[in-house]
Amino acid sequence: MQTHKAKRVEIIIEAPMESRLTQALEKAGVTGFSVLPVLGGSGRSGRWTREGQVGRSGMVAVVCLVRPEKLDGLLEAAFTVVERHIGVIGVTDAEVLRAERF
Amino acid sequence: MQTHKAKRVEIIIEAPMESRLTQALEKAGVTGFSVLPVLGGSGRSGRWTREGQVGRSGMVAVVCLVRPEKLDGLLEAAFTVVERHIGVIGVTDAEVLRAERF
Amino acid sequence: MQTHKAKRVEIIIEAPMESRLTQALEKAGVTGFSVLPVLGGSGRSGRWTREGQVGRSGMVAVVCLVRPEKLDGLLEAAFTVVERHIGVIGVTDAEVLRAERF
Amino acid sequence: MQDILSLAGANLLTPMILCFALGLFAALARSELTIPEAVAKGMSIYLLFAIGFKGGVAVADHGLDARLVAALVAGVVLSFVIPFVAFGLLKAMTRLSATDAAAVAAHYGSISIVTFVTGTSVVQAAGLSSEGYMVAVAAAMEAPAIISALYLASRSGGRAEKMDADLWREILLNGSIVLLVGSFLIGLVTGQPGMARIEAFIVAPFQGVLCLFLLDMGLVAGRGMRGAKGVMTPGVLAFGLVMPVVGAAFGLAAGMALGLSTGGVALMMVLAGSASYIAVPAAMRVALPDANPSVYLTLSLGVTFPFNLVIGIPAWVAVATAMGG
Amino acid sequence: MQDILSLAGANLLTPMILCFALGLFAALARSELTIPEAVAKGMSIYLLFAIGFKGGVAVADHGLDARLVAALVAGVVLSFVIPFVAFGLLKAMTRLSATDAAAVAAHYGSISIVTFVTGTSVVQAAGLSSEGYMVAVAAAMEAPAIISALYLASRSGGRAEKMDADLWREILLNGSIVLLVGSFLIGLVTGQPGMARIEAFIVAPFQGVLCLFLLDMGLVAGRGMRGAKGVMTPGVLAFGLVMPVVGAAFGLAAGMALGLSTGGVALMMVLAGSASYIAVPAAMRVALPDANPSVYLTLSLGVTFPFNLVIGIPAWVAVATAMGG
Amino acid sequence: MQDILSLAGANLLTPMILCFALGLFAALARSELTIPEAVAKGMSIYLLFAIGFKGGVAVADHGLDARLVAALVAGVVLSFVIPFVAFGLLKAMTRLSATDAAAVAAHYGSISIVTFVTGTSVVQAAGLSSEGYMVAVAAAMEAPAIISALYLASRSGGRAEKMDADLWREILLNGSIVLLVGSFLIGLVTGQPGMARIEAFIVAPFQGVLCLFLLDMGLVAGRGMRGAKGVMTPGVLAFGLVMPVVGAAFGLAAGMALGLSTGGVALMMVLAGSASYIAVPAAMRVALPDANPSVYLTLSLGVTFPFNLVIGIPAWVAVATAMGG
Ligand SMILES: Nc1ncnc2c1ncn2[C@@H]1O[C@H](COP(=O)(O)O)[C@@H](O)[C@H]1O
Ligand SMILES: Nc1ncnc2c1ncn2[C@@H]1O[C@H](COP(=O)(O)O)[C@@H](O)[C@H]1O
Ligand SMILES: Nc1ncnc2c1ncn2[C@@H]1O[C@H](COP(=O)(O)O)[C@@H](O)[C@H]1O
Ligand code: NA
Ligand code: NA
Ligand code: NA
Repeated sequence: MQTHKAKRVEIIIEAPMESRLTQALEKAGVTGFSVLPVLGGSGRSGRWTREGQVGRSGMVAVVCLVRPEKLDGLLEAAFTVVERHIGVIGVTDAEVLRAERF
Repeated sequence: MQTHKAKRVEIIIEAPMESRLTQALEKAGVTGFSVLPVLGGSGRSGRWTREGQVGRSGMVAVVCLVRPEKLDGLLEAAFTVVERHIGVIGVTDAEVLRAERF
Repeated sequence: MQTHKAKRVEIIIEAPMESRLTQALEKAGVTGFSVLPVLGGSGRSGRWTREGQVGRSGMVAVVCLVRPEKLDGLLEAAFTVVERHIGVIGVTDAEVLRAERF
Repeated sequence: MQDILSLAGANLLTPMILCFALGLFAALARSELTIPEAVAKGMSIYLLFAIGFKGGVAVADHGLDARLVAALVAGVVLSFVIPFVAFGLLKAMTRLSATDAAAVAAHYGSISIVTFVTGTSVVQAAGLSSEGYMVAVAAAMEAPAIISALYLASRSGGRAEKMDADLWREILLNGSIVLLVGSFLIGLVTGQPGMARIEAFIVAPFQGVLCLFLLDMGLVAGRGMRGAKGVMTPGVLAFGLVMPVVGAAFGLAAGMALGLSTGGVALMMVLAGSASYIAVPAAMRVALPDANPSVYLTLSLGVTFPFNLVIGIPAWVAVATAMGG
Repeated sequence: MQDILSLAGANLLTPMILCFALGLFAALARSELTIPEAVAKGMSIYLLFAIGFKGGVAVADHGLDARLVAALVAGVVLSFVIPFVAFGLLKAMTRLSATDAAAVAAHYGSISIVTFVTGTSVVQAAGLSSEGYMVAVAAAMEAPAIISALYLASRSGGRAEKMDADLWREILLNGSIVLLVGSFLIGLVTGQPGMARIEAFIVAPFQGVLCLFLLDMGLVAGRGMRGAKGVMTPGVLAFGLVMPVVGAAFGLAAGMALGLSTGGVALMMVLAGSASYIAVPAAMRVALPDANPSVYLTLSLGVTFPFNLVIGIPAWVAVATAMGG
Repeated sequence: MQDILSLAGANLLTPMILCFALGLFAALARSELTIPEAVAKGMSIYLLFAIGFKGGVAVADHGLDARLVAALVAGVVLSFVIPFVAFGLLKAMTRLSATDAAAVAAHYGSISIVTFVTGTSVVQAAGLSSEGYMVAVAAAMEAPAIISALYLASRSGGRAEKMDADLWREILLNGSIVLLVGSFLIGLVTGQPGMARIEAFIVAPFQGVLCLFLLDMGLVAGRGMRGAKGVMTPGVLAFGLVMPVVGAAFGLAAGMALGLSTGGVALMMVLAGSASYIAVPAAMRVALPDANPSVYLTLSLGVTFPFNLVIGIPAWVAVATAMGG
């Protein structure tokens, strides 16, 4: 099928920062994203798990598919939010159907 | 280690359509897939979240690793289901171990 | 923005094996990973779902972003654990910000 | 009128209504208060199971009423008919597309089980009794409206999905119908001895669980409102306030014709006047994907549900009492 | 026989059994009714905590019975021995590979705590009392069978995982053992004053929660059956019906030899005749990954569990009564 | 002293404390026992709702006490002031950076609602009564400490986030404040008639739910301890044991000055001596991201929380009784 080049950006960020990140993405003109739960993980700040937690703890994964030309704006917006915070940003090349949606 | 070329397809689709999509994938000869939860997101139809929801609402992410030659069949099958529905399909190049499994 | 080459490894593995896998990753010098829930799926061993389950059943997805040079060590460590078990390993090319973290 | 107002006033100050209001407030004020999806689903399973079981035990106690079948048939007919009325009203009052109007109509032909549950406790608090099989009627009213709506949509040129076996099964065996009918039958079979075993679980804590569930409904409704400012034109809003009254009038006629008890008539009004927001939305996503979900969700959960909770239920109880007295 | 049938009949029409049947029906009819994983886990934590605590309080009330240690030892021995019997039967009755047979055997040597919990309420409903420490016996019987199974698998050339420290810890400190033993000890230490504080939580609603939990078990079992038509040969199926009787016979012998009360003997039969489907499956995935999970899950949850619920438990209670009388 | 010890001893052997100990043990022994996140959040919503509602009903019963406003003001002042004291102590006792010290200080100025809830049941078990509005005081004490901490951090050159509208809203309308204040108001408005409707849900099972919740707290605290061996220097540890005593002394002074009842004074000590581990950590992640979460989480949940549970609460009750008697 006819596909179009895109970028898949995956941002793993602390749950309390989620709303700030998604607001920044919206401001940067990102038209769509999905938030996936993360159960636990490990990094420089040690091992963590969501099990039994009561507060707004842990991390979430925000996944965006965007046109390549929007990538830089997105990364800058995301980076401003993530900069001082715990988190990871990964970008992969992707292809999408229905390019008009992105 | 010895790896083999594959495609990673990620389909974000409304939860009530999940069983129809996975049936279509199976018919298209896709031998394996995993369904991941999505907590919320944003798109042309606005912002949504799963929090506090009671019905079969929201979206799920269906992830398939397939041999490159199976990609087109998969995309066609998936597209038939997703076509009129809210949803996103993204494809990335991947490599897998144990090619005989795909 | 300035990005750096990396690999994104996604390992879908049975939940009871999660701790063994993450220990193996840590031994292999992987400095970070995230564990995402999987709701259900299908493969050679049939269809499964997490709904209503009580035991430590089902699968989880372990996602790692690593420097390319660490990939082989990671795959070997992961493969030793996954080898005899139900599970899938997929690798994609990625790019990351803040390379010093990986 | 006096009575209605005082009943409404008394109803307003129950913990249930105030919990709903608290949820609404929290969502509109953008508090991060949320109830986990699994907990909300767990509470709804509890409520469905408890209300179904209690209905079954009540029928076991009083013997099978000859009117049971008539009431079920009446419920099915109402659920088939009301969408046509709703569709007509929507065409007259709003500019919604035929597909959107059909989808909304499906919701109003079907029922809201939480409105029914709240209605039951208001009926009880008013010292009225009602037929135990009303929960079976509720279950019977869930699905027919969907079929009417698909007919309406395709008649108007909308692209409704074909009713294949999967869709039929999803509609007729949806979770709440199965749980409601199943627990009704279990209550019917086990009767008082069964009740004695699980009474402490399904009777005593019931209203407390309902409070927390309504808190969640308030949160969900409030978040929906915040996101749906665009679609709520005055006409659409007016429909959401008028339609429950129209539906309840149908319910009143049916209840009187059937010769139900005063409480039963009130509950028939509650059912006919309520709008689904759990089962029907999922069915619409599958069967009428072009319909805009924020229209029907906001209307049924954000407008009609609170209207019924605060004004509708006490009003229907008062009307049924006046007609019955 | 008459008695067994009437007990079985009475048991069949309890809300618990009917809830399980409802779940089975819903899953087999492919209804989308589901109970969220978190809610199911929450209910199982509640049931384990409540049953453990009540057992501990019962022991605190009656003083430490001299037979407690003997019963624990008997439980451990049964759990070690029964897998060998099961393995022999499987080799005789089925064509399962040695690895699969060993994995199945582990499940039948271990116990199902929900079967035990249901057994406790049938015993109570029959007006019998039982030793409070039977929950401790249940906990003691969870793990030994796993070790027998690994021995059986490696003796037959299967590739069992080495028993490293991690595996030992996972088996001996698995969630249900820790919760059961922990709450038993808490009940033992706090006794009636502790019970007075939390009675309204762990006693009154217990059977109601059990109903919803069995509904979930029915759903899970039904979904498992749908997916496992291939593996259920007549021989495997027959094993799933014969083995609980064999296990219960061992339990009867042990219970009589120990001189337990009538209720205690019945519960010993329930334990020995039941098959694990929570703790052991997870252990098998780690330790015997080549064994096919759908064989052991379908057998223990889809065949033996319903058999015990409907026929086994009332039969064992009747047998224990007959032997004790 | 004798009294404190015997109260502490009696408190130690309640199911609540033993459940916490069981959770700690399970986590430290690396058992895989866990309570799902959704269930833990559900229980915390239940506890907040129940305690708030009961407080409101108590105020409705006794009439609005003139001291209510004074107590609220006192709570706010304590919450503002205690962080400065804590910060000073941390600077003297530990080598934490200014940012880390400020973050820790925020936790100790704020309160732990579970400590408060446990305190309430110890106060009740001791036969003391207390002002119903103490839950409102608890809510009032949640947030001010955060502002003090941000001031402390930026004064010391730390990079605290600017207090924009979003941050204010997150802090002032965080879930537990909204739920606590909301259910307090609902209890106040509906009074005894409201209570009669939901008493079986929020009163009788309360202590049982608290047990399971403390089991979860034990699990979380234990896992935190295992991961935080590095940060727990003797100085930091000593602070976690000294600070609750200092805070409680402030609470004692405030309670006496206000002329609260004996139970009220004890609860004021409990509040002032407790440290937040739910609301404040999330706020710190947003506002002071450079602070190390494992320091403040381990201190408040791993050191001060158990200290208060086992020693603090019974001691404060004994002190309040001695001062009041
Ligand atoms: N390389 C990585 N790949 C995937 N997830 C990561 C990686 N590094 C960090 N994370 C996630 O981000 C969290 C915080 O990372 P850190 O800031 O390094 O402690 C970790 O606990 C993981 O959940
Ligand atoms: N570009 C995107 N990247 C990731 N997820 C998306 C994207 N667009 C849409 N989605 C997801 O799909 C849902 C529906 O999208 P839409 O049909 O555009 O409203 C959104 O709420 C997101 O969860
Ligand atoms: N090709 C695939 N793509 C994504 N997930 C897969 C794939 N194959 C297997 N899985 C996941 O791994 C589980 C076990 O696979 P299997 O060992 O083939 O039964 C499946 O149930 C899926 O959740
Ligand atoms: Na209706
Ligand atoms: Na057994
Ligand atoms: Na404090």
